[in-house]
Amino acid sequence: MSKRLLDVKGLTVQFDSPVGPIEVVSDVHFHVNRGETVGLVGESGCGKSVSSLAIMGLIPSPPAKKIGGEIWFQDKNLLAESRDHLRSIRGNKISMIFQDPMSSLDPAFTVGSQIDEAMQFHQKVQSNEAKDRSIELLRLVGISNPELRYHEYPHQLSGGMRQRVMIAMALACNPQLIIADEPTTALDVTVQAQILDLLNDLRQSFETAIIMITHDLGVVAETCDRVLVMYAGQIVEEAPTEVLFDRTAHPYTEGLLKSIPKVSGAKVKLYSIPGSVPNQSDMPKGCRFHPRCSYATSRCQEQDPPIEELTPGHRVKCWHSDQILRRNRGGV
Amino acid sequence: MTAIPLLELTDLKKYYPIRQGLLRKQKGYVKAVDGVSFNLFPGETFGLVGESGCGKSTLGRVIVQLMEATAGEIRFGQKNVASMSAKEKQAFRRQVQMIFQDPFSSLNPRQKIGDILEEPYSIHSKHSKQEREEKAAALLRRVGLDPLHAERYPHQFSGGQRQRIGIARALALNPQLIVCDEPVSALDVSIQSQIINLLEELQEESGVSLLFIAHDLSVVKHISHRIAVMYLGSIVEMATAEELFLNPQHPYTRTLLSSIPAEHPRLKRERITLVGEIPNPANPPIGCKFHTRCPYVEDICKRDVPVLKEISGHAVACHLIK
Amino acid sequence: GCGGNASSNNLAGQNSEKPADTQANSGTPKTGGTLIVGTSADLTKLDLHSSTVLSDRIPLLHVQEMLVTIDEKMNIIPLLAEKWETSQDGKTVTFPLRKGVTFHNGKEMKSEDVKYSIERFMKVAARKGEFSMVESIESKDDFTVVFHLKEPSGVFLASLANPYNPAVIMPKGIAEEQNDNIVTPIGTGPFQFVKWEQGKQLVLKRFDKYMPAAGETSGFGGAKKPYVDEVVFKPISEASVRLTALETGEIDLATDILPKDVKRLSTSKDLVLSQETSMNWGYLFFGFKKPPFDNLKMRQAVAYAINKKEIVDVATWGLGKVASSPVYPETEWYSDAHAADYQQDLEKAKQLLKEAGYNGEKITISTAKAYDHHQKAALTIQSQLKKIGMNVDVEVLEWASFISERANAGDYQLAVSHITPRPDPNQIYYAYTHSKSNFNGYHNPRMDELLEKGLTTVDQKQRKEIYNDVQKLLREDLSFMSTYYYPVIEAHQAYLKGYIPWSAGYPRLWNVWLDK
Amino acid sequence: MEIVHNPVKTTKTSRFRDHIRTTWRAFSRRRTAVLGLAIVSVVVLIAALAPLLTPFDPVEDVDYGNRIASPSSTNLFGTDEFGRDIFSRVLMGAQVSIAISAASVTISAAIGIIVGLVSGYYGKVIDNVLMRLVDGLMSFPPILFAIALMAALGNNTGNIIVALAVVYAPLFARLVRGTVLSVKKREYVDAIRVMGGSHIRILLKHILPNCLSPLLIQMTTYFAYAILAEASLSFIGLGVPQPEPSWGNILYDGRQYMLEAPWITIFPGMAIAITVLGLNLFGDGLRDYLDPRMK
Amino acid sequence: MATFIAKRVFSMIPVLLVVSVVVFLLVHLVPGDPAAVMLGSEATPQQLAELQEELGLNKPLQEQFFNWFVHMLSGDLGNSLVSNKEVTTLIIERLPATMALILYALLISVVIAIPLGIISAVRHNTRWDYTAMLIALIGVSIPNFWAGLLLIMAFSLHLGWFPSTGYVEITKNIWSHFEHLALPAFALGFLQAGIVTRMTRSSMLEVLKQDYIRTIRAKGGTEKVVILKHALKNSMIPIITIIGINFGLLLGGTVVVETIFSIPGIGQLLVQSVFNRDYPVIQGVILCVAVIYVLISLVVDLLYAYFDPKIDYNEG
Ligand SMILES: Nc1ncnc2c1ncn2[C@@H]1O[C@H](COP(=O)(O)OP(=O)(O)OP(=O)(O)O)[C@@H](O)[C@H]1O
Ligand SMILES: Nc1ncnc2c1ncn2[C@@H]1O[C@H](COP(=O)(O)OP(=O)(O)OP(=O)(O)O)[C@@H](O)[C@H]1O
Ligand SMILES: [Mg+2]
Ligand SMILES: [Mg+2]
Repeated sequence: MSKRLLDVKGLTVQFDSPVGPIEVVSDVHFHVNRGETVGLVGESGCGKSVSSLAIMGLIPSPPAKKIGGEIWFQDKNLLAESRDHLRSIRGNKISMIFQDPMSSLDPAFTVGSQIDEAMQFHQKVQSNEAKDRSIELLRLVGISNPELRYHEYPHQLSGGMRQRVMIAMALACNPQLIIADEPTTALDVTVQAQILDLLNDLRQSFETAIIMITHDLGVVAETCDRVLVMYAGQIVEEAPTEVLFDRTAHPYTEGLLKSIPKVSGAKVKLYSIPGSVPNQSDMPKGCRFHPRCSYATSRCQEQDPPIEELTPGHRVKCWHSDQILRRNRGGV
Repeated sequence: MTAIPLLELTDLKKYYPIRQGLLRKQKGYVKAVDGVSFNLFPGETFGLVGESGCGKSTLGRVIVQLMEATAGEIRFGQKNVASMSAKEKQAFRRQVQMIFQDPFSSLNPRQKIGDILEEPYSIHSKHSKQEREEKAAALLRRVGLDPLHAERYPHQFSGGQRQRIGIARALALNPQLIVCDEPVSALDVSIQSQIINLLEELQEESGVSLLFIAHDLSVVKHISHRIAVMYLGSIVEMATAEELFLNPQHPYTRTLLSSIPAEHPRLKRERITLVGEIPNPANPPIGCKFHTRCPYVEDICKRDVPVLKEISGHAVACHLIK
Repeated sequence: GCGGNASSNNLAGQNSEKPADTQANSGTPKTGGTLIVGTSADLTKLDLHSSTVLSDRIPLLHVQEMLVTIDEKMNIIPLLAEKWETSQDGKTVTFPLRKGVTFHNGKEMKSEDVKYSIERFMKVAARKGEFSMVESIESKDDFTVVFHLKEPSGVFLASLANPYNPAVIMPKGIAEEQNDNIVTPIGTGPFQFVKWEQGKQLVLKRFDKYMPAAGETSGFGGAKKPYVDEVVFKPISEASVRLTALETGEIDLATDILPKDVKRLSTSKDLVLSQETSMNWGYLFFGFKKPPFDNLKMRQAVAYAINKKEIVDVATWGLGKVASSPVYPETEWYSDAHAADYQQDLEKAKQLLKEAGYNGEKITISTAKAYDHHQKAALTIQSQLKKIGMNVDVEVLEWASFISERANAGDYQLAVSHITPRPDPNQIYYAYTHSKSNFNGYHNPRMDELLEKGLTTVDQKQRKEIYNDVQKLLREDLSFMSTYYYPVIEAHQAYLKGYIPWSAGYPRLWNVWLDK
Repeated sequence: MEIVHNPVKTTKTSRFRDHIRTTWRAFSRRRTAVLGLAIVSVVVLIAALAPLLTPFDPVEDVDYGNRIASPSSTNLFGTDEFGRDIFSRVLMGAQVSIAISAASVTISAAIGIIVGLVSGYYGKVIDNVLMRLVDGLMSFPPILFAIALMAALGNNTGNIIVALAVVYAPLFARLVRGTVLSVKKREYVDAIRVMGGSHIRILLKHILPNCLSPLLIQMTTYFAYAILAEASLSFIGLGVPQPEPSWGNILYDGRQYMLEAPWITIFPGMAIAITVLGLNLFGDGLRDYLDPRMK
Repeated sequence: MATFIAKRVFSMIPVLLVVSVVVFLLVHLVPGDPAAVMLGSEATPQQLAELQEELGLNKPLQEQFFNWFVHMLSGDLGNSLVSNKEVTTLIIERLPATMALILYALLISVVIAIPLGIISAVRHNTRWDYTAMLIALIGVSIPNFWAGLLLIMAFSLHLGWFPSTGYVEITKNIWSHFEHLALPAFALGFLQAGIVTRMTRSSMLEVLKQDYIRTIRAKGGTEKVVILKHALKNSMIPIITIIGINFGLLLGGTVVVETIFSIPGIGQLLVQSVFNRDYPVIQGVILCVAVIYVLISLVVDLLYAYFDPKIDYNEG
């Protein structure tokens, strides 16, 4: 068995819109190894969720117009697989924790039965077995009184509980890959820590790989082996976690790190990257980040930088990565 | 800070009935908010943190009068909210806004973003259509979205974008109080900073008060003047932001602070992990609600309910703090 | 009987001179079997005394019988009575009863039963007024009943015999036994009541101890012989479904076949069509209570504008017959006076309109939708009146509204409807033209006088003269016009033998058998 | 706060025209919807111009020599039991039938929507009272209503409309209320309440649009029902009075001739079917157009 | 919930009160009186007056109402003016046939319509969708008297599979019962099937776009589960609403269908009574129908709460 679990090559997603097709994910390459946690961070709206939906084969059409590229999972190109095969993978080998837990739970069924289902789709389990396991899962994700909660409907749960139900659901079949789309946004830090530990345990015992989409760079720092940084539909930097924090080579990543509010220290005005996200229907020429970049030169306006490998595993898409790297070397 | 509070909560309670079975018989209550009291002053940001499911959103919803409190009193601008006249209520509705925790379901799927953002103006002011459109566009810019997005529908946005739409809508009327239920949870740090800066600017300009519910403690710390920590429906500790982070007293607060993820992969924090189950809000433990998981538990904790005691602006509800 | 004096477009194509009769009467009768009849309406109740509905009378006149009745041609003949004798002064009528007639409950019919029945009838019947000449009834001995009349009456017998208003004989005390609400009708008829499941079926069975009267069977009288074991009446109100049920063999006999279906049926091998011109009489009434038909010239204009044959063609598909008078041609009462009629003359009609000073005012024909042919007749009349320049509307009402709001209120200009036959001309003329009983506001003292005379005159020859005069006067005054006789059309399975249709419109299920 | 100025100051009318144009463009992308609209327009046009199009007078031109004649070049759709031209009657009937159904459905939907919204939204006692009223109202058979109304007000088209509207209004109320019950619980409604949106605004701008798709279906379907109901009314002499044609009464009177003269019923039947098809296509198109997720 | 049901059953009382007053007034204000109908077109004024007297129709209206009302309270709905039978007996005799007919019609319409609606929603804008909608459309635009006659012509007359008329109680002969009701139930159900199909389709389309459907797919749920379990349950509110509503229309439809197929049901009884102005029967039947409606809408409301757990009648 190869080490590579998932290999995304040249993923491109276009949506139809009144102003013509817009490309929300452009030519994205990355891979995930077995048992590895890969962080995916980036600007809100840069295409993280869409990319993960593409992996799941769940991009709705309409509005999707085109999904290009290849998604290799265990030697199979998911984009070319039959529906039935995809179905047997989904929830079983790859599962996803959705970002929006309220609208992602079926309001007409109890949360318990929705977790049961995740198992019943792929395993032959008795309904009471499934129930026991579901309650166990609910307990694992830190929901109190799971026997009662099992019978409740989504609207009766708090935001964080719903999110944990989603997580429990994703864990139900011990998948090989979990795509966690902001799995802990609604959780307090103690529960968050508990969940992250849980995921970590899973990784150790089942070699589960995780794609962790998050905005919380603390979470990234704590859990991820590698990080992908996305901006405007493209991957702009990829590096092992420590490398990313210590030797940031992309101006956008740099900006992100600078924006983190600090728990310690005096209150200062928070930094934020100047300017705003480009309009997808009207992407800037050259490097997509250049209008907001303090390093930008005329070259950046003209030519789209290629993605370059600086050191093994550290790849950047910037004309000025050397300069930035020099500034940031040394880290914290 | 003036001495007259904008919002006063006195022993506020909200219980949800639990119904089960085919006939939905009532079987007790979830005590989502169980005796919460605090004051919020004009121009103040009051951070509210706590375990998931401890009743923060419920508290927020009760404050904005989406639900009636089971017991207790809410006074806004010194008026009891429950006995407001229709006119006062309308003014209240204008002055108090909410940013919902779940941005998507709080947006009407059939309305364009532009219309959603124009709505507060068409409710409360007599602007022309054109003025409203301009104001909506300005709002979009302020939260870092493109005015062209006005033509789109909610489902065409990413999670963070939707959240910003919710924020923009709450800002529209320059309210006096905004209940922010996890307003920045789905935003990347850069935009998060932008939004927080925006809120702070607004506060400086107009003196808006914020009830800021969040899980990201660094954010809460940054933005709040005072912070309250909630556990299972009640406030267990309340102090200024600085004080709370420097000198956390309640065991739960300490646990919480210790669980903040490190900012750098090489920094590993000493984390206090809680043992024991999270108790059931329908049947909370007798005595101190935290005693089942508290590392310092003593006999008295299992017997008596600790009250929130204030010592020089730092209030704690714990028997062990003298 | 006779078919339509067919026009170019009749469905019947040719005259159907009772083809059924010859075939039907052949062969020897067999007993047994169940005969299922599809009728157009269910019964409303089981008490013939208080019933007012044809659909009650059709089945129940198989169960109960009258003292006297009508024969095929509407002549009055004895049934339960042996005969009758009228006293010299005309005020006493004596009926010796037939002996050995038993009720279905096993009791012999006696004079006290007759007395009881008629007295009950005079109490509960909707049209008890027809017996207003009766002073008292005397049960002289077991088998003799005597009626004492207030004054001599020319219509007393006809009232007794009127199947439209059937004073049937029931065992004494039957109503009291059944709490004044007869749910098990008992009579002396050839069939006895079994059960009635409302809306579904009425079941009768043969009464083995039935005692037929003497003589050839005719009308409701004569030697009636029940052959089938059971008769079941099933209401199937939709005409096309009734026909279908016949075609699928679910029923053996279907009544009230629509004229338009005659053509389709006449080609069938398995089914036999029985068709008769009936005494069901269609009319056009003039309203005298408001203009313009209080003006004789206007009425005459209408009379000259109308082409009755066209009405027959349209309303009955040519299967009916033009009517010149309420009196049916085949009966004793018919004469030249009744045959005389207006002939269409458009010029004259227009002339009369002009003389009447008609200026295109809107005129409304009121009719009801209970029967298909009313509306057709009304629409035909409308188009005919339009030809002479009248501005005519047709107003089609629901039946009850039509009766109450129009017919009984006299609140109409023209009204189109029909009624079922009566044995005595008085029963129509008096009700419709006497100023005391008509609704349309017609009043002519001479007419009233003639009608009164007709009532009290006993001698039937004289009475015939009187009614000739009545008809003549009516023709002049034009209180109403007779338009057509609607046909009786029935169809049955070929294996049903002995069935004879009757212009009176009552199917009779005695003397018929199933030859399966 | 910076104010964005629209770079191009557009005049009101051109804005409006733009709006219409974009709406049409979005709508016209659904080909079936356009087809539906076309059908409905043609039918309405035919109805409006019927007096000019009929080769015969649908009422006056009786021809007893030519009764129930099958379709031919003179009588395209054949003739009826009075020898009247069915083609002409179907054309003229369109007028009455469409007027009756359009008017009765519009009126009943309007009443039903109001009652349903109020009942579902306010709930509790109001709901109970209104819905029990609706129950009561529904239990009156349409014929009884029709008879009573026509008796009180006379037998004319207007009263047929009123009678049908009274019968249908509770049904609309029911449907709207049912949807409101679940829509009012959505969080976006809460959001507007927090903003201080009036009940009216919440009802009309937020709840009603989200009840629209079932409503559109009910309306387009009841349009057909109304045409047929008029036929049932003619059964008891309360429909459009003969000899004026309506699709309903042609159909009803023709039913006796289904075997021997099917054309009497088939053509008005087809007219109804085509109109309903058009309406439904249009309604579904409108539904899709109004559903942002279908875009 | 139990209190909710109790409350609802209790609220039936005022409904019935109002209905009884209105129906009484309505029937008595309608022109045409039973005596006139019974006597037909050649009654004399005197006969008419006599009969009216006998039927008690010349008493003052409030007295008539009071009499009837007092009796009604004790469960006595009076006797038919025409047949003199007890109204309660009449209704009890005839209700089963109508209920059976409606029930089967509903079943048929649901069994046809929901699958059709699902197919066309799932295969949105394909040939499947168009075909299903065409079928629905035909359903909607065929009047039931026509459908009934066509069915009789086809299945009774030509094929001889079913009897054309009549009714057999289920207790007497089950097979024959279904045989007799099959065609009428179809005739009745067909018209309803159209609207249910369209409602299912539209509701499904809406639900299929929701995020939680995506979640089920993400769990690896087959389309069958996605559609038949989750999407369907979430689509049910408008569907059961329309089915509940249709119950009312079906009851109206039975009038025609019962007439065509000669089924002794409540519909025929009502029409006949209206035609005859048989006041006590009309009043009784309408009261009975009102009770049925209140119960139906109670059931529908309970189903709402089942299909949408957010709906809570206790809270209002
Ligand atoms: N159905 C759609 N139609 C059109 N555009 C869409 C649609 N769904 C998403 N988008 C656009 O695609 C882009 C990428 O969205 P995506 O949800 O992947 O963002 P994200 O990276 O997950 O952001 P966030 O962190 O805020 O969740 C966004 O700009 C969004 O506006
Ligand atoms: N509509 C409801 N019916 C019944 N119980 C409810 C309802 N809404 C919330 N609850 C319960 O009330 C408690 C508090 O919920 P709330 O949403 O206020 O929590 P929260 O503090 O906002 O949590 P989170 O941080 O996870 O959003 C939970 O136990 C929840 O299950
Ligand atoms: Mg996302
Ligand atoms: Mg919350």
